[in-house]
Amino acid sequence: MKQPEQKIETITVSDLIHQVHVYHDDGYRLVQISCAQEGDAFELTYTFDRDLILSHLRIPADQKTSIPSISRIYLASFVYENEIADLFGIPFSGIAVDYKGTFIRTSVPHPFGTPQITTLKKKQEDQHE
Amino acid sequence: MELLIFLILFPLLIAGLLAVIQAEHVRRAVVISGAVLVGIASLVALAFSVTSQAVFYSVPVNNIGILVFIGDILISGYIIFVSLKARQYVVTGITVIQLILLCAVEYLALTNHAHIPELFSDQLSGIMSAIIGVIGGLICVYALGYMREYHAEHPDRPDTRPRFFGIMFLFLSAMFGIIFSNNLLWLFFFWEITTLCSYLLIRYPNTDEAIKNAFRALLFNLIGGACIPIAFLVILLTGESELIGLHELVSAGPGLALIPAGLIAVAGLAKSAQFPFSSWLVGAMVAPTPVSALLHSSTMVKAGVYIIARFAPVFEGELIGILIALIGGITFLAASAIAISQSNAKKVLAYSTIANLGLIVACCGVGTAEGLWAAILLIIFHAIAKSLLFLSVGTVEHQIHSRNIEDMSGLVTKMPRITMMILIGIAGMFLAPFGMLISKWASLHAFVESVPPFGILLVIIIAYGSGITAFFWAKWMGKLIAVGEPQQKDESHIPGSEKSILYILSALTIVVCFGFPVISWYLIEPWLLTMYQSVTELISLSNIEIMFMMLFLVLIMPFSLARFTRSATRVPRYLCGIPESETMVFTGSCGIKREIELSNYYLDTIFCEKRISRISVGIGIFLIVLILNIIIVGGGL
Amino acid sequence: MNPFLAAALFIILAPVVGVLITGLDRILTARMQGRVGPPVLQPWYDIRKLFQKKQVAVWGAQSFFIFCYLIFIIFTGALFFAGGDILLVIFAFTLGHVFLVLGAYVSYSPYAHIGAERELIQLMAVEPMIIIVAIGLYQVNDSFLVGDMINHPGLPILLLPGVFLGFIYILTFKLRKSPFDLATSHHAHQELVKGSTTEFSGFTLGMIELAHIYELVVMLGFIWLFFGNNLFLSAVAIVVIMVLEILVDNCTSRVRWQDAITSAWFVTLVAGAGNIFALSIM
Amino acid sequence: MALTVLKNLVKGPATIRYPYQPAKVTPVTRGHLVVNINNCIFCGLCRAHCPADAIEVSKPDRTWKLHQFQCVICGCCVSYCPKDCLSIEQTYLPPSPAATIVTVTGPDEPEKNEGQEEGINKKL
Amino acid sequence: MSKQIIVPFGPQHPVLPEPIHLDLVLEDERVVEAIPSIGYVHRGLEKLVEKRDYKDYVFISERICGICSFIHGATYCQAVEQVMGLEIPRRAEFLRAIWSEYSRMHSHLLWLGCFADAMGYENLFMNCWKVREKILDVLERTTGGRVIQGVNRVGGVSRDMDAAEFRRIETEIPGLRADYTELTRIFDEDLTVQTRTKGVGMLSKDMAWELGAVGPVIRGSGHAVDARMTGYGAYDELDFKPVVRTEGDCHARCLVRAGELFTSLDLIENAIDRIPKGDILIPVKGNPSGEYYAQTEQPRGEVIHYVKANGKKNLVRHRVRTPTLANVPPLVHMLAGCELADVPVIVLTIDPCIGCMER
Amino acid sequence: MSYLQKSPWIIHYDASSCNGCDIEVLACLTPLYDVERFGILNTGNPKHADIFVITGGVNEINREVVKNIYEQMPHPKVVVAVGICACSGGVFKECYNISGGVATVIPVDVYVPGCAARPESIIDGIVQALKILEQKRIALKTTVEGTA
Ligand code: NFV
Ligand code: SF4
Ligand code: SF4
Ligand code: SF4
Repeated sequence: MKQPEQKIETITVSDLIHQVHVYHDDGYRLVQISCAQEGDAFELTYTFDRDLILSHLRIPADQKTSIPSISRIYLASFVYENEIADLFGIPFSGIAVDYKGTFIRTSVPHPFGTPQITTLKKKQEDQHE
Repeated sequence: MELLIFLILFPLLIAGLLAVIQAEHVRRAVVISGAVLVGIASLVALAFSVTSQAVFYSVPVNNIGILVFIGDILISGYIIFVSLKARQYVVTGITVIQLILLCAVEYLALTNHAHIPELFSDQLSGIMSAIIGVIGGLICVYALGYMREYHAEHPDRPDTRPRFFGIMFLFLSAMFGIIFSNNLLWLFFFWEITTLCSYLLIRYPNTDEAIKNAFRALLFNLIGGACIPIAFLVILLTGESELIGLHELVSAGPGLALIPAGLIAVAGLAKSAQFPFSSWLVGAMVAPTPVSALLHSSTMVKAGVYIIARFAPVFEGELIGILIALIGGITFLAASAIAISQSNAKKVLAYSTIANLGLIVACCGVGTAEGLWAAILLIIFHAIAKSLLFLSVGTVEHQIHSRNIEDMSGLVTKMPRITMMILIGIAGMFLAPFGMLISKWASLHAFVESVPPFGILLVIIIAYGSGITAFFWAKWMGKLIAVGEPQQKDESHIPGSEKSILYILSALTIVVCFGFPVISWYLIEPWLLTMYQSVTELISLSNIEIMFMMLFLVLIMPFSLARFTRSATRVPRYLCGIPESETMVFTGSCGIKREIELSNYYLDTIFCEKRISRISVGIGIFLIVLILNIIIVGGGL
Repeated sequence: MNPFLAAALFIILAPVVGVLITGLDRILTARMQGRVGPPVLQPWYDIRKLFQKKQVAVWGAQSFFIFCYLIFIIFTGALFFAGGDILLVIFAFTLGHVFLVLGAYVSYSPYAHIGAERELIQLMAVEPMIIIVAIGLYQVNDSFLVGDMINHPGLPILLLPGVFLGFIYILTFKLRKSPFDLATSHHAHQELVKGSTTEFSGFTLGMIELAHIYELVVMLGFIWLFFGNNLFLSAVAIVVIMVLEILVDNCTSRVRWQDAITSAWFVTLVAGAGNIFALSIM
Repeated sequence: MALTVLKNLVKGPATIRYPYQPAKVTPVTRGHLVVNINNCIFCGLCRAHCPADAIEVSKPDRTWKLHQFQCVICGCCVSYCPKDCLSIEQTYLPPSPAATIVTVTGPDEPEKNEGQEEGINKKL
Repeated sequence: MSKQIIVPFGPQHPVLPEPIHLDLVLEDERVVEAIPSIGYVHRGLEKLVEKRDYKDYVFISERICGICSFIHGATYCQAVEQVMGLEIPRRAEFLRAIWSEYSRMHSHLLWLGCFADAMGYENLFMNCWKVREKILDVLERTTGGRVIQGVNRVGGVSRDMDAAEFRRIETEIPGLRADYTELTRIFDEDLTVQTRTKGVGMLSKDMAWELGAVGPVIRGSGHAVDARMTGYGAYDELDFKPVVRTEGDCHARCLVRAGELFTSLDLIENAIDRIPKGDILIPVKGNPSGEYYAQTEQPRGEVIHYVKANGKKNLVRHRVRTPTLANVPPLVHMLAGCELADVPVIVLTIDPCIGCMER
Repeated sequence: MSYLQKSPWIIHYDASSCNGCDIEVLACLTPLYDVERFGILNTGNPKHADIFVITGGVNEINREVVKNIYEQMPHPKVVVAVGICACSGGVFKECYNISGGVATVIPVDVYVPGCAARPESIIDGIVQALKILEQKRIALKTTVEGTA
């Protein structure tokens, strides 16, 4: 079944806190924050929900500038922010519960933030002693 | 019996000497020689009491009664002086009342003079004197080393050690006085001295808290003490002035003796820190540890239970006795329960003292021969094990600079010897073949047969209490032997005197466990026989055998330890799969390195100190008022 | 019977009886869960296997305490079946348990530590009732000797219904069965992993299992005392109560320790203490 | 609850006594992958689409190799095979102390297919 | 001196079927601090989209989790289908709904069992899992796999059910319903279960919304939030009513899940009645381009599969926001101040699925 | 006959599996398969266990955990790797965080294939493991006697 198109509103980083406040005050629930890489640029998408309708906010991001955390507004955002920080290497400032890179510990740092998968796989040489 | 005089006066002499000696090594010599002499003399007194019947002794000095009276006035005067200075007007008031009562007593006594021997000694006195002499002496010697370190640690506090040791020996002297007095007026005099001494010792650190607690101790003991002159009045007013003799009073039987005995027992309750009076003993913990040891094990509180034990035969089957026993029972239960919620080692010891005294009081209160037998055994075992515990905790305190049980974790690797001794002490307090358990066994036997419904009530109380005691002792033991990371063994800083005293006390704990049948046969049973005309077999031979078997098992077990430590390969402890990055440390959430910390349970939601003590103080006051009511009604009738 | 003979018989026979009972218990439990369950001798296999494993420990002293635990539990049982003083039996029992607890403390491992504390809470919860059982039996028999109690001609249970009920209640603690398996359980799925036995393995764990089996026999022996010299009835009672315990084990979840101890104390007070109090008035 | 418990007790265990009783299988159960090498043209489509990279196909050697302990039996390859020579059988592979690789060498000429059994080499 | 006990809880802990770690700081047994740490199941499979054909990736997306594997596959397919603008056969959507509900029941029964186990109720655990085997039998019979079904394809499903199968399912349903009633009764009425769950792990209505809880967690706190209400797939034609309770404690969450067992049965019956005839799979040509957030209801709550493609056969980004991740903040909130004995109960009450959460 | 074979206790750890195999391992304990028939108990504690049943491909932080658990198990012990993930990494073999099979971390004695491995296979695997366990015990005994 064909579902309706999803509209994504793109805003600037500086608008983020304000916009999220607006959503919060309108009684929206934070659904998720996701991140994707476009070439060298990243985009963060904040998804909110009210009455079963999803609304999306999108901001551009990169690995240098830190994004203000919305965990003061939606406490629950700390899981997503920590996750993105660990997987993409995008810094966040002011996360309520900051794991400082230990939320998801990976064998390669920021696996999603690097263009190529670096497979650090050793050959299975000495399997049995 | 010049020995009795010697035991009373000799410590007094030493006390006087110590008060003036300033040089430390001289003091040392005096204390040690004094303690040894007192100890030997007390043992001689014990030995005499084994063979002989009660001996009575009149002091061949004329008008000595007046001297005692003057002494009483001096004590009261001093108390009034200090209390006024510290604005403790309640204390002043009670002292004044006491003084007035005493004057009345003295007036009556002078007009109605009866000649009774002032001193006496029987098996109970012998046992008590041995406890006071040996354990008290050991504590004094221990204090030598302890106080030196104490002042090194607290440079801010005034170093008045000469006075301190003087008071310690004065205390011993007064205790001997109490246990050898036959004339109750004498007894009261010594009684007041101990009250005063305890006040002075508790305020020794001279901090605000210490002073406050010292006055609390003074107040409660004075309130209790005030009952004694009333008892005298009752005795004298009934006209039988020779009943002012302890022995005479007890043998006069419940009819005449019950009311004075009840009143004196109330004083005893206060002194032995039963609810509602118990808080002074807990407050007394601010004093240096040897003081606590002295107050808790051989003196002070023991004076309280001693006097109740003396009157126990009077209480047999009487309502007053039952109420006293109930106070003891409640105290046992409540104090044990509170001990669970304490992490300060000395407080745990304090509450457990209160609890054990409660048990003793309960045994005395029912007043049967069996009960008394259990009570006396309890007094003996408790004195030894408690002093051992206090002193070893004091030693540990100086080594690890904390009284907190939590900080003693893994002590077994740091100070194996001291830990062994604490373990022996604790085992002595609650584990099966050791002392207290024998007594608990005996008291259960005693209660179940006495005064039908109330005896069972006490049994139920003990049943609950023994579970509770097991909890807090066992968790302490566990803390001592739980080894996180083996620490460097380091016992060299402990002064030799302290160590040897601890050795002696641990040895005594075990010797007494083995020797209790002997004590029972040669001392307690003969004494009971004089008090009660017939005494049934108190503990059967087969049970003694079983206890010995257990004791042997417990004692030989440690020899297998080596075998087990050798045979196992070491593996890390189970931390849900998280490896220890170094011993006891694992990396937890957020990458934080966490050290494993395992404290005991204090269950303070259930065993909340405040709530339990409030409730039990309430019950205690109720029961005391009940006792006094009965006395007033009984006296009026 | 000669007390020494009785004690020796206990030492030899108790494991056999205990293993059979636990084995049947496990089968019955399995059947109640709709499973087949292990062979009857499974507890025996388990113990033998544990003795075959290599010894590992955090500290060697652990095993020492457990050895003491085993010895004292056996001692308790021997004393019991030799007809000794029941109070001494209880005290020896407590002593044994304290050794178990100490053994759990030694390792300074979080789960064992919490298990040890819980074990103590359990001890505290059951101790009053056990003492009251002894007192109640004394009131009926006028003797503290187990030897006299088993020769009681009547049925003490008739006078001690409350005590009996209370005892059955705390038996659940002692047999480490749900809802009161606070400190350790036979199933792994609890918050404490294996609670007080977490740090034990191999030989040491084998000793614990063996001690549990001895303990089981002693606890069931207590039931016997409620039926005096009526051997048949007591055998029936033991079977019925065992089945009941298993049923309860299967019909309840584990409760919190607060609930466990308060309920145990409450039952002790109402049923146990009430009963002996009433008896003493009568 | 007691009722349920007793019902269980009366009804008897629901257990399949597995090694003594046969295991449950259904006609569609995905057990393990087999190849009919005779039809295989070594096109390598199955290799390309295998999400677990369990297949190796070598056209020159005419071998079709399956890392049996890497194949997740998803059936993806089956749907891609142009010659329908792959199929999934119901029986499960037995556990073994070492990972097994099945190498099936296709016949140069159409020939009898027996490679499967003989071709099992124990790795390591 | 603090009277603290520091306990590492997990990763290897028998009460947790999966590895997660909590640093517990206890006083007596009261939890004063509980910090979760995750990552023990993080495999990084989302990165595999860059290597695999988007169609083959279905099999990987199924293996995000072995419990809710079917719905993961279906949601992924749905997302890709939306991106590509595919209209898949109605029958396939119905079949997906039926299997979804079966996998929901299997997950809930599994959870009920584990939950009982966390309370130390072994028998109940066994009973739940006994019933669960019946569901697995159906799944195996119809899809070929007990826990990993592997029937989803981009463009539909690969296996059909025939009328005989539907009839068989229908005849089995009353038996299942009876089983569920019995289990629900125990969870609802058993005294010891009540003492362990009632009032434990309170999550108020506002808090649940604020912390972004999903699934039975939020429904146990009084919000009717259920992605099935959006009517994705075949759900617009099925009569779906969410199960909601208002107490907000573990007991409520437990009963919500128990209640959903019945809803699932109703939905299955419904779907069997209304399933249209026709194809089950349409051929898919070309590569996707665009992005889509597909939202469906997993047993543990709403799952979001985000798919971003740029016209190559490998997707640019696949991201799964799983319900467990959303339920972690509420979990942390509920753990504060509870008893150690309640920790497993509370942790399980959000039905944590770490495999999903960390991917 | 050794008692080891009659009472194998297992510990199960999920080292980054997808749960599919875990729940099948758990299913083995439940009424339908009931491995307690063979005396198998799930102990949940490495110190009690004889058989380490491990599922999943072992990710980065699990390596240490798996090693730690293995270390804590007393000898003789065997490792059973359940599921394709545990055998070789399966579909996740190429994930950056997966080390690819249990054998990369600890020695594995029996591999149980299947995705998810069926309970029956798991039972077969454990039964195979028992034989290895017995061999290990004998080997252990002889070495101990040899050194003594
Ligand atoms: N339900 C579900 Fe999942 C998903 N998505 C969740 O957290 O189980 Ni493994
Ligand atoms: S069944 Fe799946 S995993 Fe196995 S070879 Fe085929 S595509 Fe690969
Ligand atoms: S896809 Fe089929 S024909 Fe092609 S190589 Fe694979 S098995 Fe052979
Ligand atoms: S083998 Fe398959 S079912 Fe098992 S854990 Fe791996 S992906 Fe999951």
